[in-house]
Amino acid sequence: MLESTHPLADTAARFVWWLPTLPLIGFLINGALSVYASAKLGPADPSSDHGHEAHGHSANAHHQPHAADAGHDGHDTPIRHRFAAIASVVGPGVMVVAFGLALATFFAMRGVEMHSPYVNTLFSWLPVGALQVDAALQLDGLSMVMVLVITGIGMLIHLFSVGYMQDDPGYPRYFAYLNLFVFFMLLLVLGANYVVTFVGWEGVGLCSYLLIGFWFSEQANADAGKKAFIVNRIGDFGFMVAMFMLFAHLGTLDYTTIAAKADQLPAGGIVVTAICLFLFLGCAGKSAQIPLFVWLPDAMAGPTPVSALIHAATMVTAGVFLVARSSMLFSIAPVASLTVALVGAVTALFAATIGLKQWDIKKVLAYSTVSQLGYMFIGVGVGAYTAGVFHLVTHAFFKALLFLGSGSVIYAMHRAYHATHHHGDDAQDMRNMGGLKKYMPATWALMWIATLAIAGVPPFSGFFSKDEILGAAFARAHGSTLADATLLGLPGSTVLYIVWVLGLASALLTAIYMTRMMLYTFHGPNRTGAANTPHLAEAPWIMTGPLVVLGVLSLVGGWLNLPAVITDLMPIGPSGTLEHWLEPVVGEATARVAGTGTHLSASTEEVLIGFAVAIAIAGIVIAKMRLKPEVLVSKSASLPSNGIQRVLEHKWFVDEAYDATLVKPTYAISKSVLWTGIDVGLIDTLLVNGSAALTRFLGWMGGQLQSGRVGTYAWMLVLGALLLLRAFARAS
Amino acid sequence: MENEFYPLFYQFNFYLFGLIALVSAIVFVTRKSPVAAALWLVMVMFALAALYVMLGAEFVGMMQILVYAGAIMVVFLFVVMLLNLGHPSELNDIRGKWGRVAAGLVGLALVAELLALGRSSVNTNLVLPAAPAGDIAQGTAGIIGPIAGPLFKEYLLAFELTSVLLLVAIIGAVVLAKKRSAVAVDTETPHAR
Amino acid sequence: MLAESLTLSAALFTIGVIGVLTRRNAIIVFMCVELMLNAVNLSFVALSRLYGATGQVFVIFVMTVAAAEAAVGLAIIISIFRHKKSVNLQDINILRG
Amino acid sequence: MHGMLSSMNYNGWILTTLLLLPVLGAVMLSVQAAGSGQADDATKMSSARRTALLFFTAEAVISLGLWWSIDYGTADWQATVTVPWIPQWGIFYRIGVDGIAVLLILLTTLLMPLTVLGSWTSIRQKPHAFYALLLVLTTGMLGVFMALDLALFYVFWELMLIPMYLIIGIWGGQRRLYASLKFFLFTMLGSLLMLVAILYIGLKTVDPLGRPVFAYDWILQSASYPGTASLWLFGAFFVAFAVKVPMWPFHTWLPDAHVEAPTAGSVVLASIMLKMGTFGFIRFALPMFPDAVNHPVVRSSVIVLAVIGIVYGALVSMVQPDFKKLVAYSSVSHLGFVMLGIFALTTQSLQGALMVNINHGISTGALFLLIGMLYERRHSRMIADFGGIAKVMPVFAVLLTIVALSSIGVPGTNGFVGEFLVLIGAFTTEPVAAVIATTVVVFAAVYMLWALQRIIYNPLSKPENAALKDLNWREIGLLLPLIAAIFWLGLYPAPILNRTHAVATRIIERVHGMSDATSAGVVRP
Repeated sequence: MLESTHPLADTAARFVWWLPTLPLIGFLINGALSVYASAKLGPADPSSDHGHEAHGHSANAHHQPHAADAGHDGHDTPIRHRFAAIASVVGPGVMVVAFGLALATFFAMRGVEMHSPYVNTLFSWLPVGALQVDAALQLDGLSMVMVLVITGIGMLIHLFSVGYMQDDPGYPRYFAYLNLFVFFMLLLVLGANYVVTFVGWEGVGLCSYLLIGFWFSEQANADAGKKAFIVNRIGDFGFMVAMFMLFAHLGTLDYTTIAAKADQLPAGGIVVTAICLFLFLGCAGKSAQIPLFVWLPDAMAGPTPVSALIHAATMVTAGVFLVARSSMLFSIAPVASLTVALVGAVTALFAATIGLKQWDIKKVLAYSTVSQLGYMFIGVGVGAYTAGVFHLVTHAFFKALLFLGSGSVIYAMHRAYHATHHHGDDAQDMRNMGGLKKYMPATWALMWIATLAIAGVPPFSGFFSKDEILGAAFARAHGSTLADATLLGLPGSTVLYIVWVLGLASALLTAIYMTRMMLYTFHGPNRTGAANTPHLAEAPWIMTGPLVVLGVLSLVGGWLNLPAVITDLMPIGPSGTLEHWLEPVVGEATARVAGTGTHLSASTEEVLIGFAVAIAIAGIVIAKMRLKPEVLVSKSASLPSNGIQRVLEHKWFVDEAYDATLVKPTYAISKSVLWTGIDVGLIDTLLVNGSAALTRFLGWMGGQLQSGRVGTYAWMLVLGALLLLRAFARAS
Repeated sequence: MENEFYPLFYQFNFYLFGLIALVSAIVFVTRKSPVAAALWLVMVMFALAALYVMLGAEFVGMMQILVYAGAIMVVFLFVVMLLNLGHPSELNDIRGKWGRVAAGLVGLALVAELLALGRSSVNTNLVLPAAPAGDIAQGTAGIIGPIAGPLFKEYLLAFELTSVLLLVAIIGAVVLAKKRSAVAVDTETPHAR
Repeated sequence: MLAESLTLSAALFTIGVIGVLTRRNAIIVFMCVELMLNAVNLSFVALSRLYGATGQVFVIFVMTVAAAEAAVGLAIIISIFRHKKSVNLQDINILRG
Repeated sequence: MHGMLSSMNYNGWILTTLLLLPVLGAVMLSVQAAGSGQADDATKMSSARRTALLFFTAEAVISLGLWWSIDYGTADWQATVTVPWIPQWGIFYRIGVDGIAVLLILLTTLLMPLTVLGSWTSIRQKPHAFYALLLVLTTGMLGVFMALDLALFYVFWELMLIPMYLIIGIWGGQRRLYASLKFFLFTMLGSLLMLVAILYIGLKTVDPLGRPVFAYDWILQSASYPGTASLWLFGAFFVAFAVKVPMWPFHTWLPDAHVEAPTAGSVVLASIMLKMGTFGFIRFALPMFPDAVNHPVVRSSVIVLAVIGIVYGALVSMVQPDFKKLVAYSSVSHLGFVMLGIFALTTQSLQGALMVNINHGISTGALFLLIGMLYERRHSRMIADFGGIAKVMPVFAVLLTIVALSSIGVPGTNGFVGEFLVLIGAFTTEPVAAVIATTVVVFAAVYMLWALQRIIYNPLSKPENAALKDLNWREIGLLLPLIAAIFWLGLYPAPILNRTHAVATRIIERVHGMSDATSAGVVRP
């Protein structure tokens, strides 16, 4: 129905289902290539094949160490996969086409007035009585933004991967997973109801699992993948319960219907609050917020482009997307919204403190991601949905750039180590880097752009988005529905001020730890080792090319949504472009949260901006002054740290705490109480075997009568005869 | 027959042979030697045969002597000799004191029960027909007529079946008592080859 | 004479029973069984005075069966003796499964 | 298709043929076994498996027509056949199907050829007897799904027990005798109670001639039970079905039976025989005793047991060192979902329960087949004996991953559809139970992925594993239909859902209809 009447129905948008289909095709082709290439089918009768086990030993003795260390960022076996060429065309190729289609759809969308989302129903998926779930895709401003980010940045990262993964033995498998990831991610953002979104939601988690554990032969990688999936599933539990509640109370899971029916739920009531909190549990899992952030740093075990695509630019922001997508619910649940903002703010600060003391370059970026995601949640939590999505987009640009840049660095380090056979050294530890500026000038320059962007220095993209979020948090403290609510006994306005302060504090820390990373990596003397240094070099063009594109985007990304207060001062472009774009989707919700007294005066806003810029620059300066790359020594020569530094380096011991309080007890209880206690002990031994033993005992008693001796039988016969006689006598 | 001495004679003989049977049975059951026991049992059977005659069952009495005393007990004695068990058993053939006491108690109970049952279910006050033996003895069908009648009319099938039974018993006895063939010997000597 | 016959029958039967219970020599036990059969025969004969000649017919049958039983039973005893070199019932427990 | 089938009078003969064909096959195998006397083992094996495959394939092919020939819009019995069997006692050969039964019949007939292929090289001992028993077992299972006469139902119910007992006891693993006996006694305990209940019902419901009535429909319409009799009868049926499901705490036969059974036995046990319990609830316990089902204590007890089973099964799975046992305990968890779905009494949850039934049949069947393939190569099922075998068995690793993901309900696979429907339906009536059950999405991921990691990922550190050979074409071929089903049911389950909707609605309405009379219907549709 909708398709035929909607203005988008006759445009490129009607091919929207091709968007996820294209990467799916890529996945199928690459997956087939991968399986085909690696499969050596077994004999027709596998059980008759015992002879091979014997001489397997000797063959394996050589094979084994090789297989074990083929893992780490995978350049130890520089054998090109036989299907590398096809995979290089298919993998990124489908992304290019998808991005083209996304652009076409985008331009089509610009040409029409979007009053309602364009819903493309493919087929009826779960038709069960009152529950009718369609496999349907929904195109509106929000999903369009996400689609552009996913296909655009995804395309760049695919291209980067062609260089980065070129020598990996699992090359087509890598692209298969990556394509599959894009498929699920597009499903996530395009879904027209919570269930389709959930399919994508779990699907990206699955791909994340597969990609983190891409080099599965190393236990740590496989562990990290599994951890990511399981922690995500804790979040998914929340998502599912939220869906159940929605169905129980509204009878539908379609976004459009829920938006229309949301006012049936009492605003601020327990139901909608619970729904939103459960949804947020899902978001916290996917977007690595407290208390479920622990998987993301471990997820760095995957190939670096994966970290860039999944664990920085797209998947981890799905939680932010979901809150924005559910703005119709969050906007009537102020307590839940405040929770989102507060958790986001605390996570932002918490992760930033850990980021201060990490040595692994990717771990720094990982905690930085957690911290920035916290920012986005502040944005969507305070009802500034556009600001949250805006930061999502800019963060996608600069964080993808940072990760790919770090990938480029790691690639160079690996090459150098590989050339000199230094396999023991850690190619990701910043203590082994230093002074790389000389060898990799382009990467250095581009990464500085991203660093300034994330630190919030104008005119880089991060400045605008971060500022908008902090400004919104400050503004909502007065007159908004949030300010009138209470959270944990605190008035909403107080909570919002706390959020704002935490946001500023983490902005300061962000500037410090990012500058620290840049200083240790690119500046100061080189600590790679004299033998390795000559082999350090810039990566090939297929890798630096995407970096340049991302660099440009990080630089100008802020123009997507310039604040009016700046365009009023200097006319550098149109203001609030993204805001207008998202207006049909989140406008109503934003207005509902904002309530009456929202708009800050221009002067207040100018002061806030100045304050933010000052903090960013202060952070950079502090880092520059306090940190001395010159005194660093390489990892192997470093002493273990102590005090607060040690606590930070060990991430506040959160993993250890979870392990001791949740994981171990659950395992122990399952094993010794449930299994050996109840199952084997109580039910099997006592009840089942106990009743058998009782029967056996009775049988033994009966068996005693059957001695086999005629004499005994004669006795029994006579006694029986006596009894019978007695009975006869009585009868007669 | 008309002689009034006759019933008295019968009665006297009945008690005499009854006593002989009883005493012989007790002696039989207490003998250690199987041969002695068997001979005392023969004695019981003879006495019983006489009792049968006293009770007017002359044919059965004859059969008793022929079949039991004559055939069956001979077989017993034959087996005893065959297995060379003629000496008093060196083993604890008779159970110990408690076994005997228990058996005695059971026996008492059994007698009591049997007598009680007999008294309650058989009309012992019934006077027996005056001269039963004479009637039977002098009847048109002779002594065995009254037995032969039912045996070959109502119980013909059973009668025929007993012949089958005997045949089976003969074969069974032969098979069971036969010495095991070479196969059986082989199994007892594991390393025959 | 009927009552006396039945009493004697009961007494003989009980003696047979006691023999079966107290003796351990298989052949003697077997003979005790024969005694029990005879006791029963006596009852049959005595009661045939009361109820007609059928009782005596049954005695004939009992004798036949006794003969068959004696043949088979003794054959079994011989067979067991060959195996165990004993006719003591305490040594014979092959009836146990 | 429908027209062609009806011109063949397909519905008239199909069910009876499906029941008789396996028996014929079993007879044929017996004849073959007698004829093959002195032939060597390989010849025997190949002749037996070929005959078995022929019969199972024929069975599968002719059963396919049911997909089209049955009218799914109605909840009435179809393809019915009624022949007097022991009419004096009111026992008839009375069979027929509804939408639910058809799906389970198709699951059975389509899965059986795969189990033969799965046993292709692993059954070397007495192959004829093995396949003959498998065929007889098939008749028993199909009969349970078709029977519309309680006495007949009981006969088939027991018929299915003995072949499985023998299959485990003869072709099983180390502790096969213990396992088979445990299986037999557990099941027998329940089914004897059910027999008593069936006899009571049959004698209670008499026809105009005063004969007992065992006809299902008749009983459904006219039976009424005095006082608490309904509760007792339900209890008897409950024990029989709960053992079979198996519900906690009647489940401990399952891990032993699964672990010791040969691959085909495990597959049949998990994929089809466990469905008997839940099918029994849906077909008999629910419609026949609505009063008992609506009894608040009864219903909440069943739900509590179901939820305990769900969580407990998952947690115990987590700590199993034996992969087969892990899957067995995960079955306890999955079947707990089915029970929750049934007793939540909503259309969504009931249809979800049916989906979980079918999904579990596919996924767990495939898992057992995969374990069997691994076992055939390595002669071990202990997780700790493996590690890193994705390197040497990539195809196996891919398939195992897909099946494992389906088993833990990743969206896009069949597992998700079933669990989601059960939970979303159950939440409307039993929110607390549903939320507790939902936590299993986490535990399921823990046990399955952890096992997956320790088997196919991690370093290839055991030298014995380095020589493992990947799957062959037969093995891949037999798994592919299951993989296809996993995705088909995950992505487009509508055909299945539409086929069960009418029946599910009827059952729910029947139970609620009674509920409104007794309690003030708190349940929403």
